[in-house]
Parts: sequence; structure tokens; C-alpha cells
Amino acid sequence: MPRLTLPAEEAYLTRLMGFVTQMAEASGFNSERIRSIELTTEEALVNVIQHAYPETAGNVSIDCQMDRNGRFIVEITDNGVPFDGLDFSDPDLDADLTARQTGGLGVFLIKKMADHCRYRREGERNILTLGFEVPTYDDRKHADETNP
Amino acid sequence: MPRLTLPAEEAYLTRLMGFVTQMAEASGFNSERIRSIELTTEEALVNVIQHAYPETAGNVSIDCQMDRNGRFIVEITDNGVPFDGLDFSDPDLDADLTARQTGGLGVFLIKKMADHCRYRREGERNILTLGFEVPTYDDRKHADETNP
Amino acid sequence: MSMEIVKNGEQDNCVLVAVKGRIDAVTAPEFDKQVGEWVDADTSDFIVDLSELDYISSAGLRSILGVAKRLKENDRALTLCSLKDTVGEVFDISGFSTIIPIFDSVEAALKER
Amino acid sequence: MSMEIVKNGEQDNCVLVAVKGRIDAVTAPEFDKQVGEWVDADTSDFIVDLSELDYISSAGLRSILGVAKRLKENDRALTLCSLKDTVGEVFDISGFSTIIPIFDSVEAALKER
Ligand SMILES: Nc1ncnc2c1ncn2[C@@H]1O[C@H](COP(=O)(O)OP(=O)(O)O)[C@@H](O)[C@H]1O
Ligand SMILES: Nc1ncnc2c1ncn2[C@@H]1O[C@H](COP(=O)(O)OP(=O)(O)O)[C@@H](O)[C@H]1O
Repeated sequence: MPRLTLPAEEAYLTRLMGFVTQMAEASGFNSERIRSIELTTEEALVNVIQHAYPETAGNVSIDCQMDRNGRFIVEITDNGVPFDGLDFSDPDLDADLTARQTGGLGVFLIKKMADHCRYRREGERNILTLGFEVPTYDDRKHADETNP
Repeated sequence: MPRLTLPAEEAYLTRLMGFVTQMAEASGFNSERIRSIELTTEEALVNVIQHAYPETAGNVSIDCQMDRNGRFIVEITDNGVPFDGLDFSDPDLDADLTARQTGGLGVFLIKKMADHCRYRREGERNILTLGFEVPTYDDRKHADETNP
Repeated sequence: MSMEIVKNGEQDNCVLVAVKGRIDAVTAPEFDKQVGEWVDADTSDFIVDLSELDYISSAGLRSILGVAKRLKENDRALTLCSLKDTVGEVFDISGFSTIIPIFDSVEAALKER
Repeated sequence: MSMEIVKNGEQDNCVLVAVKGRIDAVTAPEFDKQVGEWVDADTSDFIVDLSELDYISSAGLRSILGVAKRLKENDRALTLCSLKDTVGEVFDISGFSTIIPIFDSVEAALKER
């Protein structure tokens, strides 16, 4: 199964993202869906890079595969502090410009833009699984109609 | 440990190579040594892509790390047909232009350009380990003297 | 090109900027630096044309919000225009579409802001 | 740039070509195609300037050998010049330095080949 493990450092973000992009492209997604896959993966990776290892160095792994149901699955694994992002409270979307806080959007975008997401802690590892449906012909037709 | 697994297909060669290059750069090698690391890795990867899976599809993995002795280690793993390249006979370097064969150079270059190489079969896997000494100050001085 | 920022001069007391490519965690610091300089060097409002922006992540949203807040503090305004569908979706989900004015074209932004 | 091939005209009945960057398993097919076309379109010898070649792997050596053999079959010759140290090392180890003439400069190649 295609998999990339690298130090959880900003210097490796471009390479980590390039891996996911190429895997998504190889799976035949259109560019709009690829953007969603990239966005959710970037948010998860940046969180691991910034927050998972407050005191030590550590790695982050990405796995990409098509599951039995034809979904594209991205799995992000780290050995950092336990953190279930999916349990994190949503940002206040109604705040006006002055009151609006700059943080808290990453996890929210993941929840909204991935078709499926699941968090689990296995031993010392955080595993975040993101799933993306491959668009069927009907979905595409529908999208064309609603976005003329 | 930094590691990349991808389908053993030509379409992924650039990404596999980019991974090794970035790891070698991060380990502080000079550009001349990086070329040798790239060359030997490319030869091993191309061999896996072209020969390891004659009938099926399969993956290839690359691991990069510094070992306890300060050597940069590249490990190339596949699940293909058993093949010990290090046991392969050298090409005939004395043939003239007309007689010279175009094949058989990859394995030979690996043996000549890596500081250390070792092959082992573990279960269903071929594992080729390439080792590169990090140049010491004295080596560099010596290189300067011999290549003015 | 992963990100390109261009200043297209000034019109009706408004600096016109276009951002192309991607504003992500890698490019956002460059965006902050470049646009920050332009904001400091001027007293006008800003219109940012995103017609060639393909991708924005939360790091990019944070940068945009930062510029909007900074201008607001001095009674100046940030207006965006010409968002692609995928970028517009991110602005909608994050609620940014309701706190930053967004128009369909530079012309509309100049006229209606 | 991963590989760039330029034709620098003809001199003394010899086509002058320069290859820059890398000839590896990814770029070798492009080298074969481009240089193959030039070889077929002409009846001259070839001098290939490698002064800006940073990297060559066995795929690249195979391509070079292919061109040399193809020219030789028609009593034409391939001459190389200006190899960087790292590229020269690969030619030495593979024994190619003894079967393909290599000079220090285009001028030397033109004069002494
Ligand atoms: N992998 C992680 N490990 C530990 N804490 C995290 C992790 N990811 C996020 N967090 C915490 O959750 C908060 C919200 O994250 P996020 O929604 O991505 O917004 P931001 O990082 O912009 O604050 C972060 O500020 C951080 O405190
Ligand atoms: N990973 C591998 N699995 C099986 N056979 C291999 C593998 N690598 C190389 N070989 C065999 O060894 C031969 C020599 O390989 P090499 O020295 O790289 O030269 P080339 O591939 O140019 O012939 C190949 O032609 C192939 O038959």
C-alpha cells in the first residue's frame, strides 16, 4: 500500500502533499475533488507538524489506497500526544470581522470537506482516516446542473 | 524512519528519486556525494521496476536513515522474484564500441559507487542495503588535492 | 508556480492586487510578508483578485483574515473578487463569505463596495 | 529543468550538440528521440558538449552508446567533451571513456578528433 513516512517538520510538508496529490491523481479524481483531498490532508498534516510533538521530534505517515467500496482513503498517523480533532468544538462562524478568531479552522474544514472521517488511538498512535467517494456519473451530472 | 512505498512503476520513479534526494540533502552531503547516492538508488529502483514483477503488479519501498556509525543508509525492498544483483557478473569493460553490450551496467555501478552494499532475502522480500560514508574533513581535503 | 502575487496599480483610491496559484501553509508566510508591506506603504483600500487562485487552506484564510483585520483597524477595507468555485466553497464553509465582501469581478468590486 | 538538449549548429562537418541537466531513466527516452532525429537528418559527425550535464545513470550511458553505435555503422563518429568530474567518474567506471573519445573542450574535440 502506498505510504510515506517523514519527520513531522514543515520542511517536509511539500513532499508529503505531493505524495497525496499524485496518489489522488492516479486514482482518477477530477481537479475539484483533488483540491478537497489536498485541503483536508494539509490541515491534518499541519496540525501534526505544529501540535503533535510539543517536546520531541517525531514522524508522520500518510497511507493512500482505494478501499473495497471504491473510496479513496487517506490515513494520517503520528506517535504524538493523544488528540481527537473530530471531537474539537467548531469555531464561531457568526463572529464579525473584529471578533473572529484566526484559529480553529483546520479541524472544522476536515470535518466538512471529507466525505468520511474517523479518529482512533491505537497504542501510542493517533490515526485519522479520511474517506472520499469517487464521483459517479450521476454525481457529476448533478454537479453540472447546480453549478452551470 | 523516513520511508516511501509506491507501486513499482515508471510513473513513480521521479517521486521515489525525489524522496532519496531530499533525505540525502537533509543529511548534509555535498552535491557530488548526492549524485552517487542518486545514481545507485536509481539503478536499483529501475531494476525493481523493470524486472522484479514480471507477471504481477507490486510495490517498492525506500528507507533512508543514518546508522549508528554515521553512515547514510538507503534500503530498497520489493516482494518480487528473488534476485541478488551483487552476485551478478560484471559487464565486459574491454569490449570495443561495436561489441559492447548496452545492458548489465546498473548492478555494476551500484557495486562500484556505493561504499557498502548488501543483499538479503527475508521471507518474500528482496532487501538491498546501500551505505554511504559521510565525508570527514580529511576526505574532503584529500579530494581537493587530487582534483585541483 | 505555487503562488504569485501581483500589484496591478491603484484605481479609485484602491490598491489592486491579484493572487494566483495556491495560498497554503507553505506559501502563506510569503503572502503575509508581501501584502503586509503593501498595506503598510499605503493608506488606500485593497481589492484582491482571486480569479487565478486554485487553492486556499486554513493557513491562507488566516492570512486573508489578518489583512482584513489590519486594514479595518485603520478604517480601510479589504474586498475580494472573482473566486473560483472550489475557493468559494472554502470561504463559504468557514463563514468568511459573510465577514469579507466578495464580488464577481474587479469592476463590480470597485463600483459596489 | 531535468534535461535540456540544444543544437548549436554545425562546424567543420560536425553537428554540435549540448546536453544540460540530467540523462536518467526518466529523460533518456527524450534524449533518444531528439538526438535520433538529428542523427537521421544529417550525414555529419557529432560532438556532444556535456559541460552542463550534472548527472548520468546507466539509462543515459545506454543512450549515448546507442548514438555512438548508430553513427559508427555509417562510418560517422560521436565525440564527447567537457565532462564534469561526477559525470566523468561514471564514464570511467563503466569503461565508456575507452570506447568513446572524450576531450576537454569543444575546440579540442574539433581539432583533435
Ligand atoms: N495533532 C494535534 N495534536 C495535538 N493538538 C492538536 C492537534 N491538532 C490540533 N490540535 C489543537 O487543536 C486546535 C485546533 O486546531 P485547528 O482546527 O487545526 O486550528 P489551528 O491549528 O489553526 O488553531 C489547535 O490550536 C491545537 O491546540
Ligand atoms: N530486481 C531484479 N529482479 C530480477 N532480475 C533483475 C533485477 N535487477 C536486475 N535483474 C536482471 O539482471 C540483469 C542486469 O541488470 P542491470 O545490471 O541493471 O542491467 P540492465 O537492467 O541494463 O540489463 C537484468 O538484465 C535483469 O535480467
